[in-house]
Amino acid sequence: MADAADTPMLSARALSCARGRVRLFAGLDLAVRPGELLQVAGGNGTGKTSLLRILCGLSEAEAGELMWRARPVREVRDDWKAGLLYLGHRNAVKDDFTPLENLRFSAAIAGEALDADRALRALVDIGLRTRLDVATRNLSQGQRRRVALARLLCGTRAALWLLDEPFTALDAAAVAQLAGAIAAHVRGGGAVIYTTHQPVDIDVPTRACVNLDDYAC
Amino acid sequence: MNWESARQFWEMGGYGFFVWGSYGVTALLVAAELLLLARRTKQARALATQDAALARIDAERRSGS
Amino acid sequence: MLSVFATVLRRDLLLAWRRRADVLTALGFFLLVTSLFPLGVGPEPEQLAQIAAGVMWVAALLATLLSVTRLFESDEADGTLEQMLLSVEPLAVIVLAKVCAYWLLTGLPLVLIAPLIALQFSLSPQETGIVCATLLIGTPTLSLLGAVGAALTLGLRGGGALIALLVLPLYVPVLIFGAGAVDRWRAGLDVDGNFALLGACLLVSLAVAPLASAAALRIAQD
Amino acid sequence: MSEPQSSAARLPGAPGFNLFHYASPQTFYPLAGRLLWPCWLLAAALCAIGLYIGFFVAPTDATQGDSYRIIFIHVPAAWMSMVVYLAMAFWCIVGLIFNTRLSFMMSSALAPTGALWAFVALWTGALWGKPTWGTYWVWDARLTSELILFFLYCGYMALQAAIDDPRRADRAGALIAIVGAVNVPIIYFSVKWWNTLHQGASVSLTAAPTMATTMLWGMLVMALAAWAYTVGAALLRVRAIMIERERHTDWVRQLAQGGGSRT
Repeated sequence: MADAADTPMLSARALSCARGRVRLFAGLDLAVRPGELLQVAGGNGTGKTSLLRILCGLSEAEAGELMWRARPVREVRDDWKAGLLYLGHRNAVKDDFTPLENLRFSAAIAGEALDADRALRALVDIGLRTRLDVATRNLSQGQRRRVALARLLCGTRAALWLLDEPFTALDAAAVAQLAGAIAAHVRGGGAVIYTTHQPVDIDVPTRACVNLDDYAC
Repeated sequence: MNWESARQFWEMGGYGFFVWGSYGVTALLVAAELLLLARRTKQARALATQDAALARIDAERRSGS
Repeated sequence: MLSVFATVLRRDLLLAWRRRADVLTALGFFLLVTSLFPLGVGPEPEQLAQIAAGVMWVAALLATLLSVTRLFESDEADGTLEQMLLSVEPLAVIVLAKVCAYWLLTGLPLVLIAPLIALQFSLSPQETGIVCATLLIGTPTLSLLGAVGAALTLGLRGGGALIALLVLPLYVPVLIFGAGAVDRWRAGLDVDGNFALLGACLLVSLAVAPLASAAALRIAQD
Repeated sequence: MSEPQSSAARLPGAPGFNLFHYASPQTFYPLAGRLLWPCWLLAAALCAIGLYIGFFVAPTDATQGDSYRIIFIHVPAAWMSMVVYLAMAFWCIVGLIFNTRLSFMMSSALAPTGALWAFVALWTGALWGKPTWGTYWVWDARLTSELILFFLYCGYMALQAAIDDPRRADRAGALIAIVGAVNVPIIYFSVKWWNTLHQGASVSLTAAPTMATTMLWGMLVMALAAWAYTVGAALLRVRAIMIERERHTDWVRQLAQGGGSRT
């Protein structure tokens, strides 16, 4: 068995994706290893979000092979699903719930145990100390984004994070905090694939970048 | 042969309205469907030829520039 | 498996509790439709008693269809539906929990209010009992089949009418067995057949509908 | 789960014959083109023979006079509406299992013609009912289930029309077609059961005239004519769907450059 460190956590071969009748990209090869940070770059509409949705299994690629730890994803579906955490443009929080309830329910739905104490600490760290029992409906866009991001801070078991423009609507402090969390996760042997429109400095040893413009159709 | 004259055939034993009502509407519907299909095929062809023209223009642009 | 079912059930009930007003729409609709019929058909008790079961069943059926879009729409809008699709837990179990919560909020209230309507239609106590029993077994099936329609038409324009067109043909057997029970009883025949068939419809849709809805959701979110 | 892109995807161990050869639109398009005219000619010939039998060979019925001749279009239409719906469900199942786009296109191509037959069955049933039972609409088990089948067709087409993304339209349509197909027998038997309960209120169609052999032949030939017509219409429509859907591919572009001839 190849050394565990360099077998890619998630790899894709000859991936192609079409939205409706338009083909976005084709022939895309991609791999991310434990302890690696991968940014997906490309202009608007080149398929960044579509790529992330394919990598996490929400949508199906038109063609190409997806492998989780060098095994086809069909065979290891549960490990693949358990191993990743996807955060899209929408925050996946319910407006009628308080931040704490949101955190607890989203962890439960993902099938993850959530330690109440860590959840509280995550919410305090992300700066929602005074909003714990306020319905998310009354929070600002930035605060709502923080509730979604709090999941990353409370010790999720997911090894691979797929973050679609995680820094939008965040102020400087939150951006720094999130960058730190990503760096810590990557240094701890996890992996992160993310997209961003604003340059963010994330302090990690190995990083890579895939530009979808090179694979556009 | 059941009918002596065309007129008798048309009356269909007094049930002409119902029999020809059924066959007539069916014939109309089938004709309508065929017309719609012909139109749709023509439109689809037009799309294809438009694409072909576009491809040719792209090819010229690429080879020209 | 069981814990995620309980969690999602509790979650949806809690959400509905936070928006108590929404729950009343299906109930209000049911009350309104059933009380309009006497105005249209005329107040003679015998006539009303004859059409009572049919009216109540059709009203229950429409009330279910009216609010079934609520089942997935709000979760799809805020992105929680995506997280459900990504969960390790089987999606069919999550969908089943959501449908159970939905039935508790729209189906069960109809059954509980049905005796009141039966009085309006001057049904005898036994007939009222039969109607309520058939509704009790029938409305879960309506909710389950409605969920398939809601999942198929997620995010489509004209969703409500489209769901009715897709799902009403599938409601026909349940409507016939359910509404037919009182008629058979009034004709002096036994009604065990109706309950057996309603039970069969319920079990089949319990087995098939969550899987179909889960597949439809994956198709919708693709 | 990648789709068998090229037409050369072979089933493991399949000898020379390749099941998937005609599964890709590119190779099926010319084949469908070649089949069109034979279908139309066959349909026209069979229809002519069927009508001849129906009107000139079949005797006038003792009880119903000549109004019964409507069965030569009513019964074939009812059969076809059922057969086409089952064919649609079949193509949808094949499409879901083998993930071949063409099977879904075939199912969408069949739907309008199936709906046409269901409507014709209802229309001719009503016109036949009037002289025979005095009313245009009889709540007979078969007519009622035909009506519901017509709604199932409308549901399928409405759902496909409401979805823009062809991939989702295919799979959502497939799901409702399969669920509908499973329900058709259940609906039929529940309506039949309901019909016998209210026997007093209506007369069922079982009182059809005794089946003289010529009548049976007439209906059979007309049914084959309807079948040939349906295949022709579906092939013509599927060719149009293929072009509409595969516009971005180069085989469609070459097709257009080749003057879009019959190939």
